[in-house]
Amino acid sequence: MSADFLYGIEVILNGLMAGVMYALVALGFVLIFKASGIFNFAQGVMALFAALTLVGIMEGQIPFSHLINEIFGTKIHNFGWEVPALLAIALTLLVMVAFAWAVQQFLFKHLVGQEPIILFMATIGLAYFLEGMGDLMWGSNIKTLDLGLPQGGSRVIEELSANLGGDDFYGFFIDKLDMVASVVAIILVLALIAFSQYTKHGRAMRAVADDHQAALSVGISLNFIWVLVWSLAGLVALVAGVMWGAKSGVQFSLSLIALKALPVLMLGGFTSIPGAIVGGLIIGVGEKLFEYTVGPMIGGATENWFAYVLALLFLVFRPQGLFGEKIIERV
Amino acid sequence: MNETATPQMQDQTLEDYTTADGRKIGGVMMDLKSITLRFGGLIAINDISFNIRQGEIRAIIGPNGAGKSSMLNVISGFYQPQEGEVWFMGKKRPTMRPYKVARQGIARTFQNIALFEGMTVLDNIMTGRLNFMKTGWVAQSIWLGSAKKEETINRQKVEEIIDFLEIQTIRKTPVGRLPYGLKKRVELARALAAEPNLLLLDEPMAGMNVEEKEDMSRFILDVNDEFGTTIALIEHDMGVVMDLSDRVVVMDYGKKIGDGTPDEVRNNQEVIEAYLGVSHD
Amino acid sequence: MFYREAGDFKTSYAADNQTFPIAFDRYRYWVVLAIAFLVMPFIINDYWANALLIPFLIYAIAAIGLNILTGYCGQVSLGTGAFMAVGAYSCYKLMTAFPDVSILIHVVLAGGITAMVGAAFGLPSLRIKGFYLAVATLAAQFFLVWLFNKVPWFYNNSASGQISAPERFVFGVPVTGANTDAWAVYLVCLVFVTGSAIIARNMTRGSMGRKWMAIRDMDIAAEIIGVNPLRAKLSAFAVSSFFVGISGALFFSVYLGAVEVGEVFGINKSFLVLFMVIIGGLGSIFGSFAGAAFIVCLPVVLKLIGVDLFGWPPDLVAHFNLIIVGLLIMFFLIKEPHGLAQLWRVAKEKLRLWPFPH
Amino acid sequence: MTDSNTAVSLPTLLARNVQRRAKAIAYREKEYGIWQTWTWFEAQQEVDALAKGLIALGANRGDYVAIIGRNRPAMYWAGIASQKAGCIPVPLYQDASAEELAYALDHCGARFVIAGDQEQVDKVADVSDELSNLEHVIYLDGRGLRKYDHEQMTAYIDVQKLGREQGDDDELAQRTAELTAQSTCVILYTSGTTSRPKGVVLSNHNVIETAKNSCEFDKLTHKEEILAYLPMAWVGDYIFSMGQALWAGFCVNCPESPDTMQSDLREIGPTYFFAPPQVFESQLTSVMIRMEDASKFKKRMFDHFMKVAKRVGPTLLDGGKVGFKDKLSYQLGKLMVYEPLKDTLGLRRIRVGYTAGEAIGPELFEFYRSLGINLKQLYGQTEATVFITQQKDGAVRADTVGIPSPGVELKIDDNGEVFYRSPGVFVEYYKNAESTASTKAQDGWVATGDAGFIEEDTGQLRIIDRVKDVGKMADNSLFAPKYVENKLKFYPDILESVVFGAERDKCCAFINIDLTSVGNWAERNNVAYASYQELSQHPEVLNIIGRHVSEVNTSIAEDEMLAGCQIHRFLVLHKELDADDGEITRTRKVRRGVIAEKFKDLVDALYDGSSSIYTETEVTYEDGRKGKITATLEIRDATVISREASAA
Repeated sequence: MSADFLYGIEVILNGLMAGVMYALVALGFVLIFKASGIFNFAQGVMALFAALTLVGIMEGQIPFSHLINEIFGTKIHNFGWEVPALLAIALTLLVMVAFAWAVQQFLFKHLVGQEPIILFMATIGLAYFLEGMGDLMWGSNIKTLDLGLPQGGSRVIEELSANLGGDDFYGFFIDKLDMVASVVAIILVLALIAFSQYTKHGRAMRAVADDHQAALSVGISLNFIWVLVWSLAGLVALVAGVMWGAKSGVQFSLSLIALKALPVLMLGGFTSIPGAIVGGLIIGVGEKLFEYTVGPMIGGATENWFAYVLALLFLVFRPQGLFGEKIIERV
Repeated sequence: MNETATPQMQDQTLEDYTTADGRKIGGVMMDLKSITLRFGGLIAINDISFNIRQGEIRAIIGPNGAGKSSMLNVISGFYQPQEGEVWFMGKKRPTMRPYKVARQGIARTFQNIALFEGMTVLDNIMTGRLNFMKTGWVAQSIWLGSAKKEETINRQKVEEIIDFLEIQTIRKTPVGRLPYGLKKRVELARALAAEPNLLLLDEPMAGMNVEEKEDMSRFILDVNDEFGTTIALIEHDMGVVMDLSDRVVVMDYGKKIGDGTPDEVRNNQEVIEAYLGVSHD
Repeated sequence: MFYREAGDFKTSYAADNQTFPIAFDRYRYWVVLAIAFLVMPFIINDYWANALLIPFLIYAIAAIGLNILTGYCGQVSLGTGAFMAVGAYSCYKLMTAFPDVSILIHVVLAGGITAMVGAAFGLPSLRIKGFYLAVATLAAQFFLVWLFNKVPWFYNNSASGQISAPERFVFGVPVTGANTDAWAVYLVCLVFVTGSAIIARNMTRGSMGRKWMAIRDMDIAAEIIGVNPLRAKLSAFAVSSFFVGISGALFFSVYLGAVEVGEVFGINKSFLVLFMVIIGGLGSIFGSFAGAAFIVCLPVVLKLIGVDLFGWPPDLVAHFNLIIVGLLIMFFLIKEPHGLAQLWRVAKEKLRLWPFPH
Repeated sequence: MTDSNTAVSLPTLLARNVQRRAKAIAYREKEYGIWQTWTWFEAQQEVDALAKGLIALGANRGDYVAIIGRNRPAMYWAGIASQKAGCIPVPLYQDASAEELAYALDHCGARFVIAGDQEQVDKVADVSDELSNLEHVIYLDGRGLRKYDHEQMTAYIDVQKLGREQGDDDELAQRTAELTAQSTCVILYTSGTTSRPKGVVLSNHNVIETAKNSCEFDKLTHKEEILAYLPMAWVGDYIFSMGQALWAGFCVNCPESPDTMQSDLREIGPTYFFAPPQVFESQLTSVMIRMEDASKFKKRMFDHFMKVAKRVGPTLLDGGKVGFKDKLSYQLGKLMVYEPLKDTLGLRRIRVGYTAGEAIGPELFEFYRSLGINLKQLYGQTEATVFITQQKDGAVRADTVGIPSPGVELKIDDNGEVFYRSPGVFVEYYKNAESTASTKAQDGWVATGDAGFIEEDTGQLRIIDRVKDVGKMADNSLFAPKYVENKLKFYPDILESVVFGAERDKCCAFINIDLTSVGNWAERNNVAYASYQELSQHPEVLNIIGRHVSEVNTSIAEDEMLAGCQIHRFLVLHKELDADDGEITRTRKVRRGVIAEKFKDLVDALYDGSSSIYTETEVTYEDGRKGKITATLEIRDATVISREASAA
């Protein structure tokens, strides 16, 4: 096999891994959108916020320490302890549940029945708020997140695959972290599917997604379900935040992964979990391949826009997305 | 079917006549031939043919889900039937988008009021005049000469309709604030503003009280009488339909089960069964 | 309370249809214009011009542009930043290619070029609706910014990858470059903002505006009454982008002077203008001004309070800025989805009915 | 310079106005959303076209032309055009029933009817078989008339077209020139509280002299704006919108429809305004109701400034002096309340405002005056071409009706009845020499039928009541029912009241609640009711009315002369008094006799001490059908201030 071809395979593999991450973020969107019709633009910032909180808790940072220092003239920064990773994750999850409740209580409860576009813009506001809040609580400097996950390229795969090609080929370079992330993401997806299929609340969640009125009439509390899906979205955000944060540090750019998830959704359809996964993979592979093949000719960095243009072109021909149903318009 | 064939329709032989109350009914204006409309596996309209004559009030009735609204949607070009032909003004109508159908002189109202909620009554009715407003964007952007003049001319027309439908007091009210009955009237005004040859009314009296229904019936008759507009309407209230219309088409489960004058339809066995709920075997 | 309308009756449709049908509003409008043109240039100073007035005027044009698309035609766009960039780069290319032509003409032409680009990116709007479209406009945002970064022709192969405005004059007074006076820049922006507002008002009051609003309120019904949806939407994209392009051109040429595209015209700029439109009020020209004023003033006020009064570090204040903007957006969407313009309308209505409550 | 000596007829006045101010606005009408305007020149073109059309249709000198419809410029032109064509215009009440119309049309023998719309045409068509003289109907609004038999019907514009195309200019000029000051200008049918309507014949001299005098009295110029909304058949509207408008040359504005009168009033903002007390009353009621929903702050502010206004407003308006602090308060109130309030009501620009027709409640009168509106009273009659007395600026009081108008002589006879003689005194009652003779003496003195006296120090006339209505009670004390009724009607909750007590030992009253006001109260207090009748008998409503009656008693008791008129017992009627049932006139005057007759059982119950009464009443519905309603009415006692107590 030629080296070019094999490098191409490597690109595809890496694309698949990236795609899994996209799918993970997109999943958070789908969960909320299905249950409440809200297109949650803040999903990315939620991931950032979750990662910041996790790091803060682990390092024993005092929240709002900057602000407190400025107001009271103190110089406090740390509690002086460190929290073990698992406990910190549990605490962060609690924070995300509390956040989910607050969002429902103070924001969307007052926006029931509004147009989708209004809800969408509200989440943009939410994103700004959360971004400012995260910075205010934990400071805006770049933080490293060390959960002890394996890092660096996988030797095993590199050596095993080196024999596939000729002298020019040194084996596939695949980041161990990406592999872990993919596994975690796949587990999470399976868990979510299991949750929605086999638990009482999961079924209630699906009922709400199908028909609000009917769900109400059989005694499901919409409020509870919405807090639940926002909490789940918080969980997904936390996982995404941890993975991306571990890879490239916890910083503002993390919130931009949300923007990456958008074309995934357009491709996969806003309401379909399989759609989110397939869409994520297509985008992941597509943008890596495009960058590998066409990128060098037009100056590179095409990942910035490729996903969008692909989604845009796709939508023009199939407005309902890959898995969406054909819309019959009525008057 | 042969598109180039001369419009030799059986109905062309129908003679013009004058109704008891002095309205002139002319030849066929719209001819629907073997229309079939499907949504996936569902057949909404099954091989239906009927025509609408110049100047008449034509009613389409039938139980819920009979396909009446779909029929109106076919006429207004919103749905494209899979089979059949639509002939309008003696010409076969090719597949065209709804806005082009509108420009041919077909206006309509909607079962669930489709007004522009963010605009005033006046602006809503003015939208009915859009096809008469041709000023280019340059003239509009500086609002001189033709744009201003055009606005005034069309406003005059709209004001006549406002006067006709007696909605002067709500002229500048945002439609969102209006009660249901008035919204229906504003919607009729918007359709009238387009000066249509054929006016389609989808349940113009649904949800109205007796007084509002009387008003609306009077307006429909007045429109037909004063402007000579041909009207096709869907309505559930049998009394109203029988009073208003010259001819009635009865639909049930996507099929035509009756067609004729109100008296003929009233005595049609199949129609009686459909309305009395006798099972379809 | 201040309105006196008895005897203020209309005898023609032109009078009935004018922008300010109430005499009191009309006088106020002329007073504001007179102050803006005849008083402000004499009392303006560099700090206020650069911190408040000029960004306010330029953002107001952008907000008017986005308001036409989103507020009047109902098509949400997240690509405003990129369209501003198109305006800025067009202006730069024109300025360097035709140094003898007036900068004012270049700005208008830059708007025209942006209009064409905007219309091209508006094409998908026929098939894509709602926030699908909003997301699709992100394609424009990212693609265009990438394009201006990667293709050297756009920045005349300059080493820094930036574009910087050469010195240009209007009636012999420098308005771009290093030696500008605040009042001159201010007047240039004021002329454009006034013109934009008048043109926008004219377009939205006539058949074009009604088509847009019909599409916004109920696109299916609009098509059935005879509105060609593609033409209506594309015209909205074009007109909207025209104003956004002018705003971008001014932002670059007379305000900043030098621009790095990713930094100045990134996605955050798109959001900023969107916020102005939401807070100011969708579907209102006045709202565009109010929203621009609000968003421009907020950080300045916060800085005054936070940095100058409390002595906090600027980054802390910046965090508060984010939080407050976010909260305000949510607050407005909950309490008054039609923004400051609606508050203004309600207040005016109250004053007109005074002392009655309704 | 043309004056009343050469201006012999309304058409000559029109010609004069065209000559003086051809391009000034003469008429406006709100139609199609804007105020359509006509200059004097254009108005004359319209009038001439119609006049020529009438002649072409066969109108002869001396023919009667009935005009029925709401106030529209074209209808006013119809009046002038009829005169130009040598005919006599007869405006009739548009809300008259077909029978009432038939009587008037038959009585004057109209050959032509100019009708406003389908409704009027239908009424005329209904009775046309009985009218041998009627030949042609001309209609203004053709809506719904397309299918009518047009053999004897023509559209107004078609008549004008006929006139423009085939009209004989010379003939028209000839006929117009034949008009003299003594020729008949108009015949106006009085509404007739007691008997059949009488046709009052007014000459050109009557109308023009009166218009001239009254314009000079109030310095009315061509710059005034008036809103023509009162019935065209009423003499007041004829004088204001025809006589004075043509004399002074000011603009007549016609509302879009009766429903939009209030908003049209606001748009026009007239400078010269007339309204009967009922209009002011219902406006005040709506002000009070609207203020009920205001925020606490606003309501307190409103109440505060209204108090200030009540204290100093009238004084300021009459040019009196008040303290600096009060002056300041009033100025502040002007900014905060009075001016905006007047503006919203459309009364801000009023320079001269009049009320007449009936005595106005003093509180009601003062309310408007205290806002700074120059509202005055006048006293008049159809037979006098309106003006008998009127109030001069700065000498305005609620309880008088002013000094004799220019050219009017007054005298009071032994019974207290007021007589007058003036240039406006009518020519005769048409085809009714008997009534003419009993009303108008040979020497020109006319009996008003009202009792009153002239105050010695001010020279102002004070009207007590109709001569036949001012009675004596059993103990010979004065009984002035209208005085008491007006006091009651000042309460927004009370729409109408009828007081009984002539030749009896005490007074009792019927009350009509005001559905708008009481309904609003019910809504605010969550009181459910299914009908007018149920609401009217609600115990809480009766309590409220009872309190009002007691307050009125307290106020009456202050005047020793009238203390006997206090209301001892009252009931709230289960139906609104209605002109269709003949209980009130079309101008909303109570027909006391009819009511006493019709509700005899109720009156008896008031006096026999029973606490409730079951009754059946015949009513006429809007469509003319008749029906019966039954009810059990509660009779309440009211608190009465005893004479000893008030004397003490």
